[in-house]
Amino acid sequence: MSTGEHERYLLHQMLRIRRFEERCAQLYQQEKIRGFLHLYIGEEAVATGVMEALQPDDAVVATYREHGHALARGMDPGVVMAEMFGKLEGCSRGRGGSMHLFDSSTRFYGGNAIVGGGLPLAVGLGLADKMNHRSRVTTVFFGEGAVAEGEFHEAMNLAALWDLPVLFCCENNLYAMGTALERSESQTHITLKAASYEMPAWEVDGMDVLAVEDAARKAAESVRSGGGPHFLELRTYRYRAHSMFDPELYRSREEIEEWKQHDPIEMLRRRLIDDAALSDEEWTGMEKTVDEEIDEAVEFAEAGNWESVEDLTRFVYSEAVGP
Amino acid sequence: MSTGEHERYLLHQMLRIRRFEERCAQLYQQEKIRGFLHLYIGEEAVATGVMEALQPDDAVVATYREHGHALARGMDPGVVMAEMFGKLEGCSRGRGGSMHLFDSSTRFYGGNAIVGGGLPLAVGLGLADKMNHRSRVTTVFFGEGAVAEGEFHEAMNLAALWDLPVLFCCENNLYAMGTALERSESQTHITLKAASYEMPAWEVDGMDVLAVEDAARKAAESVRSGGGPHFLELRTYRYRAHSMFDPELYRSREEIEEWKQHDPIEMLRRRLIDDAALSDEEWTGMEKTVDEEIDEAVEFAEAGNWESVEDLTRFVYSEAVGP
Amino acid sequence: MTQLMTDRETMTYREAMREAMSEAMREDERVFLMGEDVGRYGGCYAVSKGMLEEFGPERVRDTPLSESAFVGAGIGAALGGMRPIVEVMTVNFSLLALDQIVNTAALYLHMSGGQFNVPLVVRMATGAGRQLAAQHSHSLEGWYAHVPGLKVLAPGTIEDARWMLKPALEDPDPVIVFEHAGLYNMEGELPDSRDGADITSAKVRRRGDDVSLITYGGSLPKTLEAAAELEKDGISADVLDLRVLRPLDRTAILETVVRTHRVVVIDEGWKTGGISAEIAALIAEEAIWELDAPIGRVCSAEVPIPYARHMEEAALPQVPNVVAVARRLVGG
Amino acid sequence: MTQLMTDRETMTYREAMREAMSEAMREDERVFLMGEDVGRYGGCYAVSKGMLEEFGPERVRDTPLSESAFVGAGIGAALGGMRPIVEVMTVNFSLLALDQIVNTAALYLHMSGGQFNVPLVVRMATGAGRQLAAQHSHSLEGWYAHVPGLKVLAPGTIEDARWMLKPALEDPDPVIVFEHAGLYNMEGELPDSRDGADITSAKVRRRGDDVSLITYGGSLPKTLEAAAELEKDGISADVLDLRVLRPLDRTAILETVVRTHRVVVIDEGWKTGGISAEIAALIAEEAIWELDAPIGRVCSAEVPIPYARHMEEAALPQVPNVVAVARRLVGG
Ligand SMILES: Cc1ncc(C[n+]2csc(CCOP(=O)(O)OP(=O)(O)O)c2C)c(N)n1
Ligand SMILES: Cc1ncc(C[n+]2csc(CCOP(=O)(O)OP(=O)(O)O)c2C)c(N)n1
Ligand SMILES: [Mg+2]
Ligand SMILES: [Mg+2]
Repeated sequence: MSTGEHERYLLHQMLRIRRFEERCAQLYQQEKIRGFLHLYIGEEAVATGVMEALQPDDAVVATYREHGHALARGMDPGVVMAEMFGKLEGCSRGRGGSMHLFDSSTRFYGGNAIVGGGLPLAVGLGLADKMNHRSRVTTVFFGEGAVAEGEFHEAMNLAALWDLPVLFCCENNLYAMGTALERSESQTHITLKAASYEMPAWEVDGMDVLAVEDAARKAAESVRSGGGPHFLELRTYRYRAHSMFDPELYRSREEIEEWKQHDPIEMLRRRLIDDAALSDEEWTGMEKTVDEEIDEAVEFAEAGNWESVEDLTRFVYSEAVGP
Repeated sequence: MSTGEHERYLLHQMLRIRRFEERCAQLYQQEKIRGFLHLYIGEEAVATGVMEALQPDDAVVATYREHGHALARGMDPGVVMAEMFGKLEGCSRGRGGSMHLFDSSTRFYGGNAIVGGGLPLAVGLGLADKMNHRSRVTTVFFGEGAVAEGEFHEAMNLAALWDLPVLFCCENNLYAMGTALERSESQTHITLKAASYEMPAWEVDGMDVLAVEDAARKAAESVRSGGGPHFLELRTYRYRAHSMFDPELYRSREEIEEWKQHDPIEMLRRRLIDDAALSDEEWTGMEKTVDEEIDEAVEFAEAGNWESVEDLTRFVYSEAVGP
Repeated sequence: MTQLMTDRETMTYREAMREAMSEAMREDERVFLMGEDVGRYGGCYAVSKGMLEEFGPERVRDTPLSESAFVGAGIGAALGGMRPIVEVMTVNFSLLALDQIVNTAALYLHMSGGQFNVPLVVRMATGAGRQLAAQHSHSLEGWYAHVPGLKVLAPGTIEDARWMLKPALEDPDPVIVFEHAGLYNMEGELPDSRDGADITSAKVRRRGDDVSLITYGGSLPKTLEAAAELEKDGISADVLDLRVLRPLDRTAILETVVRTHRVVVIDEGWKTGGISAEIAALIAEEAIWELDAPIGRVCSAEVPIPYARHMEEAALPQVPNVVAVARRLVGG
Repeated sequence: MTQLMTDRETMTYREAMREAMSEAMREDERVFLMGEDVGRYGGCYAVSKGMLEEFGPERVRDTPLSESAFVGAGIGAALGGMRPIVEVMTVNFSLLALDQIVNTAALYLHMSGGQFNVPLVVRMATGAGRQLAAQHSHSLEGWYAHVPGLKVLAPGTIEDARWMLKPALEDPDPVIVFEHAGLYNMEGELPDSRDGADITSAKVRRRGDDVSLITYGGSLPKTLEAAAELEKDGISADVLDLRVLRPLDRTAILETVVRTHRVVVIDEGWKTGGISAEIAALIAEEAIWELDAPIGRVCSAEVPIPYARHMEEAALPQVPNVVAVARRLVGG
C-alpha cells in the first residue's frame, strides 16, 4: 500500500458522506426529500472509523441519523437516495425514508427513530451470535441523549451480564435536540456509566478518524475474540440543526465555529498534505469522483418509480415463499 | 431516656412486624387473606431503622412487600389487617389488599406492585418539595431486583440531575423471586451504580437495626439539608418464600439457616440482654403486648364490613366535594 | 385578569395551546411544564416557544430522554401538590411511559381506596400526515381511551386548544391531551368562549339530517371538508366532534344517530379495535333500530404508516373516502 | 419422533404449554425460552418447571427485571436466526416492553421494505380472578390486537395450549400469545389434533341456533357454562371461540351471526374500546341486517380490578351476566 493510501481512502469516505448530505439538504429545500432529515455533518469520522473495524458479516444497528453509517457500511448511495425520495428502488422501497435505511446484504439493521430503541435489538443480535458460537460483532450507534433512557441501562446490563459480542458506540455530540449533556445527565462522564456495568470503555476523539479507527479496531477485536461487550464514547459535534425544523436557540454560533476548526475532513486533508501524501490533483480528483457518484445517486433516485398504491398493505406480514 | 430505652423500642417495633406477618401467613392458610402475600420476615431491621430517621411530614414510597414499612411508619395494624381481609375498614377500603397499602395521614404512598414503578413517583414527590422549598425527605424502598429496570436508571439520574430530596433505599435481599443478584446484574456492587449518577451511596448491614438507623439518619439529614439525593444499600435476607406460591428451588436450606443466625430481632435482643438492658420479664411483656395488638388487629379485621357492590365503580374518578 | 393576545384577530392552534399554558402558569403557581426540549429548544413543535423566557427553567423544565421517569415524576409532583403539565413529545414515545400512565396514574385513586388523586395533565402530539414514517405516525388515542381512571381529550379546533386546558388542569384526575401535529399550523379566529369550555361533551360542528359524521382531532377538518363536498350533492351531514374520548359523550352520539339514522366514523387510528370500533359498538348496542344503513368506518389502513407521500396518503383517511362512504350509506 | 406424555389421559393447560415448548425445543435448536424466572424458579406460574433441567440455562434463560431489553433482545435474536420464545410474566408488566413490541417488532418488516422479518413469539399471562388487585389484573389483549404487524393468539383450551405454539413458532412474524392465568390449572383430555392446529381460524365450540356467544381465552369456560345454563331454558347457544385475536376470523364471526341473528360478546377486557367493540363494529358494518336484536356485550366493569373477592367478582364478566344478556336478546 502506498504511503497514505488508507488515509486517503478514509478521507474519500468522509467526503462522500459530507457531500451526500449537503446534497440531501438541498434536496430537502427542493422538497424532493420530506419528513425528518437528520444530518451527520461534522460527525463523519465516527461512522467512517468504526466501520473500518468491522467484517462483512458483522451487524450494524443505527439511529435516525444514519446516512453516514449506511454509506460507510457500503450501501449504495443511489439506493439510499432513492429511499429518501420515497422511491420503490430505495433500500426500503420508499416505506422508510431517511430514518429507516435497512440493508440485509450488509447486515445493516436500521435506521431506528426511537431514541434508545436499537440497543436491545443489538443485544439480541449478539445473543444469537453467542448462542451459535459465531465470532461476529454487532455494533450499535446511539447518541449521548439515549444514555438517559431506561432501555440503555437495561441493554448495557444484559450485554455485560451475558458477556455478549456487542460494541456500543455512543456518539457524544453534546446535544440531544436542544438539550445539552449537562442538562441531561447528572454524571457527564459517560464512560463511567459503562464502568458501572463492568464494561470496558474508552473515550475517543470522534473528530479524528484515525483515532476512531484505532479504538474501534482494538475494541472490535476484543469483542470478537470473546472479550465481551465494549463501549466507546466518541466525542464529536453536529454542525447542522438537529433536523430541518430546528431554530437552534440552544447553542451559540461561536461554539459551532470552534468545533469546525476541528473538522474531521479538513484535519485529515491537511495532515495528508503536510505529509505530502495528498496532492492538489488527488484532492480535486477525489472531490470530482465524489460529486459524480452523488450526481449519479440523485439521478438514480430521480429515475426511480413510485410504488403502486395497490401494494399498500404489503409488508405488514411476510409473504409466503415458494409454491 | 433510660439505658436501652430506644433499643427496646426498636426491638418492639421489629417484633410487631414479625408477629404481624407470621399471623398473616396463618391467615393466608385459612384463606382470610388472598391474592399475593409477600412477607418481609428477616428484613424487619430495614424498615424499622429507616423510619426512625423520618419526620411525620416526610413521604414514604414502598413496594408490594410493604407490611413492615406500613407498620413502622405508624399505620394502624387493624386497618392494615382489614385491608388484607378485603374489608371496607381497610386503609384502601379493601380495594388494594396486601400489595396496595396507602395512608394519606402518614404520607405513605403505597404499596406499588410494579417492580421499579414507585421510583419515578418518589422523584416527583421530591420535585414538588424542592419547587416549594420544603425541607422534607421522600424515602423510596425497592428491591435489588428493581435495579435492572430502566425506571431505576431514569429515576436515579433525574433525582441526581435535579438535586432532589429523595432517599433511595435499596433492600438487597439477594434474590428477585428466584433470580440471584449475580444472575441479574453484571456489576453486583450496587452502590457503584449510584456513583455513576454522582449520588452518595453507602452499604449498610440491613440485619442490624442500629446500623440502619444510624446510616438512615445521616443520609436523611443530608438530604433534608439540601445535600441532594442519597442512596442506601441495605443488605438483608428474606427467610420466607417470595410469595405464598414459591417452591424455593433456587436457594438452599443452609443458606437460609445461615442468615437466620444474624436475625435482626434475635441479635438485638441478645445484645440488650448482654447489656442488662432487657430483662426476661420485659421481653415476655413485649411479646404479650405485641400479641395482644395483633389479636386486636385481627378482631378488627374480622369485625369489618364488606364494601357494598353498588359502590363498585367509585374511586375511578374523584368525587365532587361539596356544592 | 388574564392577558390575551388581542392585537390579532386570528391565532394558530399552536399559539392557542401556548396561551392556554401561559395563562394557567400565570394564574396558578402550582402549574409548571416539563418535558423533552420544552425549554431551550422551544418545544419540538414550537408550542412552548418563549415560555422559558417568561417562566424560567424551573417552571419550563427540560427533561432528559426518560419518558417513564419524567411522566412518573409528574405523577409524584401532582401528589405533592403541584399541577404539572407533562409534555411527551409524541404518542409514539409515550409507549415508554405507559407503565406509569396506566399502572400508576390511572389506578392510584382506586388502589388507595380514594385517598390519593393524581391531578396531572399529560400532553402529546399524535397522528400522521407529514411523511414521518412508521415509528413517528401512530394514533393511539384508542388505547388511552380504553383505560378507566384516565380522561382523554382531543381538541380539534383553535377554540378547544385554547380553552380545554384550564378545566383539564382543574380536574382532580389524570387527563391526557392529544394534539394532532397536523393542526398546529391551523389558523383561525378565537371566539371568547372560555366559559363554555368543558371537558365532558361532544359538539356538533355542523348540523345536518342525512348522515352523521363522527370524528375528532386531526380528522375534524377533513370531515368538515367532506361535509361541504356532500352538501354539493344535496347530502346534509351532521358533524359530531367527540372532543372527549374518555368518557365518551354517549348522549351526543346517540342524538346524532337519532337525527340522521346513518353513521360514518372517521378516525386516523387503525380501524381494527380503534376508537371507531367503540363508537360503532355503542350504537349497535343502544340504537341499532335507529339505523337505516350499516355503520361506516373511515380509518387508517391496517399498515404501519409508510414514508412515501402517495403511500402515506393512501394509508390515511381522506376527504374522498369519507364522501364516498357517506354517499353509499345515504344512497343505499 | 417427539416425546409425548402418554402415561396420562389428561393434562393441565399448564402442562400442555410446557409440552409444546419442550417439544419445540427438542425439534429445533433455534428455539429457546427466555424471561424472568423461567429457569431456576420454574416460571412464575410454573409453566416452565423442569425445563431448565432438560435444556440447561442457555436455552431456558433467566433474565433480569428488564422487560424492555429482554423483549428487544428477543427481537434481535430472532433477526439473528433464532426462534425465541420470550415470556413476559404478565401482560401488566408488558407495558414496560410495549415500545419494543410495537415500535420495533411490529413495524420492522414494513420499515425495511420487506427485508427483515421478526420470527418471535412472546408469551404472557393475562387476566384477573385471583384477587391480585388493580396492577396485576389487566386484560389488554385488545391493545395488541389493534396493531398491524402483530399476530395475537389466545388459546382457551388445553388443545390449543398444546398445539398453537408450533405454528406460532413457524410463523415468520411476531406472534403474541395470551394465556389466561385462570386457565393454567384447567385439566382435561388432549385430543391428538396437532395437524388441525392453526393460528388463523376461530372455532365453534358448541353449535346452536338462537344466540351467538363470541368469546376467547379465560372467558371461554364461563361462556360454555352459560351456554349450558341457557340450554336448560331451551335457548340453544352457538359458542364461537375466537382463538386468534389478530387477524380476526371475519368469516367465522359473520357465519355465526347469520346462523343465530343475535350476538353477545364476552370479554374480560374493559368494555369501552376493547376487543368486544371491534367484534360489534365488524358486525354493525358488515352484517347489520342479519341482526334480530341489538348486540350485547358482557365485559369487565369500567373500574380497575379491586382486591376484595366480592368486588372482583362483581367487576368481571360472570356466567349469570352472560345468561341474562343472552336471555334478554332472545326474549326481546
Ligand atoms: C424515545 C424518544 N424520545 C424522543 C424522541 C425525539 N428525539 C429524536 S432525536 C432526539 C435527540 C436524541 O439525541 P441523541 O441521542 O444525543 O442523538 P443525536 O440526535 O444527537 O445524534 C429526540 C429527543 C425520539 N425519537 N424517541
Ligand atoms: C415490572 C415487573 N416485572 C415483574 C414483576 C413480578 N415480580 C414481582 S416481585 C419480583 C421480584 C422483585 O425482586 P426485588 O426487586 O429484589 O424485591 P424483593 O421481592 O426481593 O423484595 C418480580 C419479578 C413485577 N411485579 N413487576
Ligand atoms: Mg446527541
Ligand atoms: Mg430482592
